Amino acid sequence: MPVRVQTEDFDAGREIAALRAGDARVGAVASFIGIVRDVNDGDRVSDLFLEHYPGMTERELEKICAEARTRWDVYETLVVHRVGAMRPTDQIVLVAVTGTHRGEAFAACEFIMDYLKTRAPFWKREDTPQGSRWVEARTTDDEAAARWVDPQEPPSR
Amino acid sequence: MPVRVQTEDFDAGREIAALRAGDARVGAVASFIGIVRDVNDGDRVSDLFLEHYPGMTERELEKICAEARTRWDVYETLVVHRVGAMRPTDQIVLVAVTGTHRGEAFAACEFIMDYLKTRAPFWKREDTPQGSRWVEARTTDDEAAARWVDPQEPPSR
Amino acid sequence: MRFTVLYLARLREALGRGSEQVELPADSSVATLLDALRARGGSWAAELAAGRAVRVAVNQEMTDPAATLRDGDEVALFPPVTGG
Amino acid sequence: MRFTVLYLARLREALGRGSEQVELPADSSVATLLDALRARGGSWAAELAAGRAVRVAVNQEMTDPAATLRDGDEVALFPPVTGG
Repeated sequence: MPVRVQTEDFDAGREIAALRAGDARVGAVASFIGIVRDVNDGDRVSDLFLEHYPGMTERELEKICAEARTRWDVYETLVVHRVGAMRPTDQIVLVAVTGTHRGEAFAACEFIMDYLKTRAPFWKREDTPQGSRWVEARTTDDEAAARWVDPQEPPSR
Repeated sequence: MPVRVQTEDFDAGREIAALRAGDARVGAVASFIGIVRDVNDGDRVSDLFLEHYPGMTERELEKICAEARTRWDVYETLVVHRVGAMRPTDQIVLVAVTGTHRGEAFAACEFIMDYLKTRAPFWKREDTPQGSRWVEARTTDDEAAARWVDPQEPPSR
Repeated sequence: MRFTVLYLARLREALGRGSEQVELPADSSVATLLDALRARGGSWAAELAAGRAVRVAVNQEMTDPAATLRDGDEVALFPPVTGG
Repeated sequence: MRFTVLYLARLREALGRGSEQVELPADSSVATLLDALRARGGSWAAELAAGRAVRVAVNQEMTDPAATLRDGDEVALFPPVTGG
């Protein structure tokens, strides 16, 4: 159940290779990388600072991953989330899921990202030409997370 | 519109890094890696051989990727598919999609894999203790591809 | 009873502090704590006003205003999360 | 008219050849070609029987039995694909 919060960058290829190492049952790895964009809400962003709530962050991420492993037939989940100072094009987060079949791996990976976005205590502060500002939560993120609440209800695209 | 068919293995981390290099609009990269499993349909698999139809393969993959870029708001798509001799735990295919937001990147990536599974002319031959056999097409793959046919209809999970 | 209150991200900056010890009568709830903080006026009243989206975690678990607090709890107040 | 027929994967092994030149009357369709091949009997009749899933591409585009063939076409016959 690897969950890591760190200031350092990560090597997605190496992380994925380590996640499935030695497990010949794995036929599918779905993964996601979140990246700092140079434009957000119409303003140019030159720097990003990510704050978190140490302790609670890891607990929440582990709960989200455990829930994903319960809902879908997958083997391993990985979340690596950076905190601290970042710049446009820097990697922020990696989520990877291994499984036998691709459909379950994709669903679990997207679920973890959607829940991470609304439940894990991270906060972004952006530096723009208009000054420094805390990023406001997106209602689209709440909607993305809400579609998983009833597992009978397929997510809309 | 990179599409590659090759006998050599690939480095997923490097491929993804190259795909988004220099594009600071990218906030999301969804990717998928398909891997040779040591068990298929209940039999142990020791070796896999992947045949394809040179020329048509690349055309089909490019059509599928072009369709994905039309349907979803994404920037770049990548397919790297290996052919020839492989063994369990070897990587077979990499699909990666870059975009601004994760939902579109995930959907396009899963779409490409689903269509690749039913439209791109690749064929797997497995060596098992019972001898060599060509892998039969799965009806679940047809179902996975069919769910994208009507874009109004959300895919079921 | 006495417990720790943490202020995170935008709230820490707006309120000018990252943490403090707070004393309240036994069996106070999160809502009681929020009332006590709002009663300080100024940015406290503004940032914790009823219409503002403030999230509360007690001992690192998300909770709601009805939750009862206990001596030694770690209460955290923060804006909606924006990670990933 | 004269064109190339390719047999791929399991079909190539079952039919014992990877490609050949075939001659048919002008304006023949894919269905005409399949009938001509089945008429060879043996594994040809068995592998290309009506119930078997055989896919057809003409000039590297998937097509169906009604498609008309032209001189110089590249026709490929193969089982349902199993890549990825």
